[in-house]
Amino acid sequence: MTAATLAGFIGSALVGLGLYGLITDPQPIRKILGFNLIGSGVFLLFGIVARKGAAAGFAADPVPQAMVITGIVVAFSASALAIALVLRLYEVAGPVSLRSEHTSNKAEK
Amino acid sequence: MNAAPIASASTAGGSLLWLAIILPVVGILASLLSGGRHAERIALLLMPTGFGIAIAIAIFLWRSGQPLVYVIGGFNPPLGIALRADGFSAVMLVTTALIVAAAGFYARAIFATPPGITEARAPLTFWILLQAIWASLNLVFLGGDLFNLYVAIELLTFAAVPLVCLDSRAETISAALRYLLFALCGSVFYLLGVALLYGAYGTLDIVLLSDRVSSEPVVWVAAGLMTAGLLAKTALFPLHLWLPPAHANAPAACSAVLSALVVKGSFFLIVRLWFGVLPNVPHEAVSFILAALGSAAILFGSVLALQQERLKLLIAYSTVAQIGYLFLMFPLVQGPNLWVAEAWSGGIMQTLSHAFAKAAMFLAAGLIAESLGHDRIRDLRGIGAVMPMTLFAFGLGGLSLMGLPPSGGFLAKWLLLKASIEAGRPIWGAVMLSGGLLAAGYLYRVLAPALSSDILHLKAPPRRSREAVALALALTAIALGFAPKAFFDFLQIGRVAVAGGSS
Amino acid sequence: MNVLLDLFSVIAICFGTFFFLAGTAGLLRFPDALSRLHALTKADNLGVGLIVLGLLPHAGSLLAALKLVAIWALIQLAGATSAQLIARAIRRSG
Amino acid sequence: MNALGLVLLIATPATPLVMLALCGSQARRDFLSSCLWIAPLPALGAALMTIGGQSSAFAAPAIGYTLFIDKVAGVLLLVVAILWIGAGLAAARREARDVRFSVCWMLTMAGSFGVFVAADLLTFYLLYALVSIPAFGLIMRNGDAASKRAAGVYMAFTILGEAFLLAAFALLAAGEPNGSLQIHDVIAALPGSPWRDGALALIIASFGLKIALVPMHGWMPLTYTAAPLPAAAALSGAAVKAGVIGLIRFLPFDTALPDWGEALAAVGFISAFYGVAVGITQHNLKTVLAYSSISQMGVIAAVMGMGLASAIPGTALDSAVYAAHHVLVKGALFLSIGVAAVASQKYRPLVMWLSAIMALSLAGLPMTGGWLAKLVVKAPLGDGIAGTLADLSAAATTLLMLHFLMLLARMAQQSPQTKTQVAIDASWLALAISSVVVPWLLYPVVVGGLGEALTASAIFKSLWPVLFGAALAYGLRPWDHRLLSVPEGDIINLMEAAFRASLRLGETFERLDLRLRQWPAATISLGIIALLLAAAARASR
Amino acid sequence: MSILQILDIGLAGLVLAVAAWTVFARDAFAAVVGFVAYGLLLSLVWVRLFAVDVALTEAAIGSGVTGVLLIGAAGRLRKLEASGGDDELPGASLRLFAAALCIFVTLVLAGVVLSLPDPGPTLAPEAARHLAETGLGNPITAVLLSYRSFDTMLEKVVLVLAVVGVWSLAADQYWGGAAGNPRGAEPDGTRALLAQVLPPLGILIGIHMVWVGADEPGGAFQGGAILAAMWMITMMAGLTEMPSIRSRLLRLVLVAGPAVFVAVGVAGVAFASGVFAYPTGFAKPLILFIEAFMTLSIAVTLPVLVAGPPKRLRQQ
Repeated sequence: MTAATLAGFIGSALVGLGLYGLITDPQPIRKILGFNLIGSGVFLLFGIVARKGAAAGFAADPVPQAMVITGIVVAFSASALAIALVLRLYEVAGPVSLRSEHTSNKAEK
Repeated sequence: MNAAPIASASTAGGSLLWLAIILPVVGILASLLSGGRHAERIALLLMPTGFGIAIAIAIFLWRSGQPLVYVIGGFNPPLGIALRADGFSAVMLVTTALIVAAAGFYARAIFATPPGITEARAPLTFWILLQAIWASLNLVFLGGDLFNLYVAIELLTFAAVPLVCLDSRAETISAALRYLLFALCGSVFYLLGVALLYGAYGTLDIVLLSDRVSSEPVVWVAAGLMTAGLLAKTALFPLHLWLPPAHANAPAACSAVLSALVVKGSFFLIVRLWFGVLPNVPHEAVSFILAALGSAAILFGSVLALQQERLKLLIAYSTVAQIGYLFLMFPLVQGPNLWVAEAWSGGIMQTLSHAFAKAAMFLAAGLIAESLGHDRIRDLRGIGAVMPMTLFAFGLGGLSLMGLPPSGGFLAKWLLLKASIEAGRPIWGAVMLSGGLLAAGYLYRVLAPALSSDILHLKAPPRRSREAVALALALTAIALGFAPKAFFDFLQIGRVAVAGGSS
Repeated sequence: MNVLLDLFSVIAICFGTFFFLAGTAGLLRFPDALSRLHALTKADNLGVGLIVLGLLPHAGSLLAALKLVAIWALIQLAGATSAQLIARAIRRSG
Repeated sequence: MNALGLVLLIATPATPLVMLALCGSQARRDFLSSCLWIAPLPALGAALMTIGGQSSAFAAPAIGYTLFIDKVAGVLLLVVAILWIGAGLAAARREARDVRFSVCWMLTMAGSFGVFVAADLLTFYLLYALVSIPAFGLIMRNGDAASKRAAGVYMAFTILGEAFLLAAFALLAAGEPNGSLQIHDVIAALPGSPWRDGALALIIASFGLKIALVPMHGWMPLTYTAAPLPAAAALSGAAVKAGVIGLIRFLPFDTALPDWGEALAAVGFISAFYGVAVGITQHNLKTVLAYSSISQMGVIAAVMGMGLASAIPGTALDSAVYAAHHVLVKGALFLSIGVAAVASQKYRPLVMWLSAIMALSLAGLPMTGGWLAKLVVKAPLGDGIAGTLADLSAAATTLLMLHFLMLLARMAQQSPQTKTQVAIDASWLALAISSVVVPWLLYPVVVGGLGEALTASAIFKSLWPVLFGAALAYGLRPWDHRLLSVPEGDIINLMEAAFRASLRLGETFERLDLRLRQWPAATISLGIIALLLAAAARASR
Repeated sequence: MSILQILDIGLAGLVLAVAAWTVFARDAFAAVVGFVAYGLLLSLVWVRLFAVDVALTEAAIGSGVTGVLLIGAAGRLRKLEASGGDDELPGASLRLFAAALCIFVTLVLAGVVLSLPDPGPTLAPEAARHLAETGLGNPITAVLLSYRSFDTMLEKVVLVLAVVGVWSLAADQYWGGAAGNPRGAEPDGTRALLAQVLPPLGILIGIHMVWVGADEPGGAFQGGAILAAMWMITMMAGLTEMPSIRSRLLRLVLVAGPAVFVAVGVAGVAFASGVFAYPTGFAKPLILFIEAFMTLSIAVTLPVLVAGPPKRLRQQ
């Protein structure tokens, strides 16, 4: 088993784990963690794709690696925005989870 | 499909493509840098310019009859990135430019920096994010590389989410958060698919991929993930959890852009995916699922629109329903059949007419809410007498949603209906018709009391120029109903024939 | 000469690893937070220091050697600061 | 085709719209009320030219909207235009003060003219929507609960009809191999089309809804009762004929389709008798007239059904002539209600006599316009069972019309001694007289000589249903008030109840939506959809 | 099985275990701490995939800066949540179903990933072929700043938008003010010492990383993240403060990266073969020029994002 194959398993498992957290965790910040887990799993898949593309004297295909770097920065920005939203929400409304939002439709009755 | 158009050479007019993207990007940077009132000025200044560019792209496209291509940095795909414009892109560019500009002019009243202050929060962010939506949509419509498009949809999300909660109420922030998290789920699914496609074929360029892909497991999984991710961002039923609160509670100008354009961005990519990247992969069953979900969306969204007590929520649920229509074109655009062009035109026409109609309706609803201080439907009796122009705009938009002539919505429905019959799949046509009935139902709930002769007092009458913006959008939706045949020929430019499915 | 340097490296790294192990054991087994902290900082300090020392002969260039030392110094700095901060937090929360 | 014909053809539907646009500004609102009766003039001109032998066609080059006018349309357009002028004059004084009313009036009028001259499917659909939907504003005019209810019911039926029609047109268009949308092309292709039956069913359903064939008739009594009199006149006389011209245009009379024809005839006759049966239980004059319309439209449907069953040549024109008679008479009768209500002692006999002539004209009293109309449709109906049923329906109509006249007389007697309003008087008088005269002028031009019809035996043959009906009315008199009292719109009440019950489904949907929009449910859906799509891509291989 | 493989498997187990911890930990704060550790372990995996650039980025941004952000947020939330939240777990059957779904997704993905061709299709030869044109030695930097520079420029715009988005969440009265310092506790000697000793070295390392990024692992992102960390440390120690969001300098630095990028890109129309193309022979200097500004922007953007919306009015 090569490191790449192993990384493929880790990546897939991370996606699964993150997805589970995203689905079941009621707190927004835990959902953000879940999203980041899935994200890193996806990046790992890019990583093994890069590794399998080793050629021309490079240990890994540089194009997917560059994409991962871009992706990490984007994921960070997303987390920052999400965190800012969560904190602001707590500030304005007190503790709120995404579950309790179903009342919002009829809030202005 | 053989001999895909040469992907790797910039065509005449190709420079316009990057210009269409860079221009609003420069606007964003300049707005943030100069701040304050300048942001508004920069945005309003760039809008006509951007519209001119969109029109120029359309003209070049019309003259050449071939997709426009621009290769960025001179590095041909697969290593580099290409931008491409076909008929669908071009009309979406023009539509985006128009609606963004309309929302901008409409929003001047709300998002003006108050006198005496050099800079205020909501105005600055609004004008920057409006340009950002515009930039990212242009990128979505022009991008020729799947990863580049990933960046585009992320940009779109980042621009759209804060617009939802500019008013800092708990419910809008909560809606924005839900929107962001779900949209992020969607993007990460999309990115997963991108990784798999790159791993299998070593390129992400749409045209190159379309030649290389074949129907094999990795493509199935990648396509499933990418489509599902984009569906989450399009809010197709049952993935619509974020849409009603976000669209209904955002400021009207933002709702208009979100409902009319932003959800269309990810829809556009689904179309790109199946008809641009995977035309050689048979997908009858996929189309069936998409259309079935679309049908469910029509039924669900419409019935729920009937249930709403607030005008903006009603319109938001109507968006849930109207998104469903977009997906009815999928099973009809299959194989080298005669009706394919019809269904394609119908699908695009639905996209365009819904964009204009829905933008008009949200803007009108915003005026109503501002003038009355609320948007409770049961308290709208007699609004027609005091705000006739606004209600007229709303009604015309509704006309198009119902699919009554003369309107773009009617033409779209007609084309799709005819195609569904010719394709021997009248079920999708029947769905469309019943959706029209339900739409009539929920619009009746608004229009009938609004037209009654009760006396209603306004807190403040709406500004005529803002009413005119809403009306102009509604009239555009109507004018689409008079589109000449040449327009439909234009939409076919660059359409790739889809394999299989010759019933 | 080379054999001697290699031997030196092996011994230094082994000791370094031992301190790490000891530190980890302390982290897991010590009864209260402050003593755990103590174990941890010792491990960082000595463990990393010895490993860096062991690696120095193999650095190849002066710049690389400097980098190794810099790494050790940085870890010292970070470890000391964080230990201080944690300890204070422990004291404050009682 | 000459230039004037062309201009008039375009002006027919365009004039009301253009005038409406011109009256857009506040300053010219006063002019709007005059437009109500000026706008039909080009239509009148176009109709006269056509009856005089001109037929014209027009195609808008870029956008594909096409118009044409032929004799069938000309006949109907002529009388419809006259009715709009008369009703417009009647409405101009009182109702037109409400701008919304005037706007809806003009729009409805434009559509009403347009459907007669539309040459292709899309144009027809557009104008058909125009004649149907803005009428909502006419029905709503009074603003009370009854008119709101009526308008709502009307809208529901109308939109349903629109949906049927769109489906029908899509089937028609799909059945035309060359992609033409011209009505005569698609109808020529219809008998051979694979979607023939579906198209026919939808055509009959949608236009049947418009002309209120049983059981899709419930909206009509409600609507005519709620609308102001001039509006009721225009709707019952003119707007309903959009359904008639629809059937005329879209049924393939050149091919014998016995099953479809007989089915349509059966529904038509059922409506003809059902309308009378419920009509005589009604005590509101407008409601009675509405039921009479249901009955009369049933007869027209029967005529067309018989024509379709055996491809009888000339059915289209015959039906048009029959319908043309109904246009003026029904319109004028509605206005009679208003006139009789305010007529002074001096005018009352005139009002009553004219009304009586018109009412019995509907029953086919010899020497009236209705008699001529019944003569015309003899050919399609034939002498068999259909002919007999037609005679019986004439008897039934007599019964209903006598019921109407009695109610009218009773009301005229009770009415206060106020002076007749001049406007309603003149317009009514003009309409009433033209309803008597116009058929006599039309008949020779459109159909031909009257020669054999004027024999004594022929006249007697047409007289007996009227006499029979009168006898029946006399016999039923003692039970006048003991007849079962049927609420207006009869089965509409059941439909409304069913509709309201179905609204409760909405709450179920709401609950389901709430559940689906929970975060875990939505994210699980996302995962499932991704897997499902992947599986579907595999299955499509 | 070689030692390396055993280590690999051990690492994999560790990564997954820590990942599972972040998902299943009871306490949100503990989960966040787990996530930071997870990020560091993940960068080891990246090293094992011979993707050192990514490993650096993951350690610096994916784990480091994101960690600061999340820990700060979790800490604040813990304080706020003392009153007790209304959060509850979904029902057991739903969780079971979700677990089954996630396992299935994992299996499908793993199956597909294993089926990917090995050696797979690659753009490495293409990238190598054009490397000389750019004058760079690090192919990843070449991809980021030359072949697919358009993506990178847009990603800079994403960062700018994130800043605008975060700022848009300010309370109206604080607009024009400044954000609180990250983990804004009262300054103390320890932190001050660290903040005085570390930054000179850190800045050196950051710049070094950008500079060598042209030819070796490193680059604007990694270097920028280190510079950002240095600034954050000084702020944590109370030595520097977040500037007012209306500060012209702050904004200039925020947009400098993308703006210079766009400017050089558009200049390519006049001086090179097209937009985002570099004139022959000038590629490397131009790339370094862009990277310099990008680094600066990143170094400022990351702390600004971590600090969140303005929360106080700052005395001018």
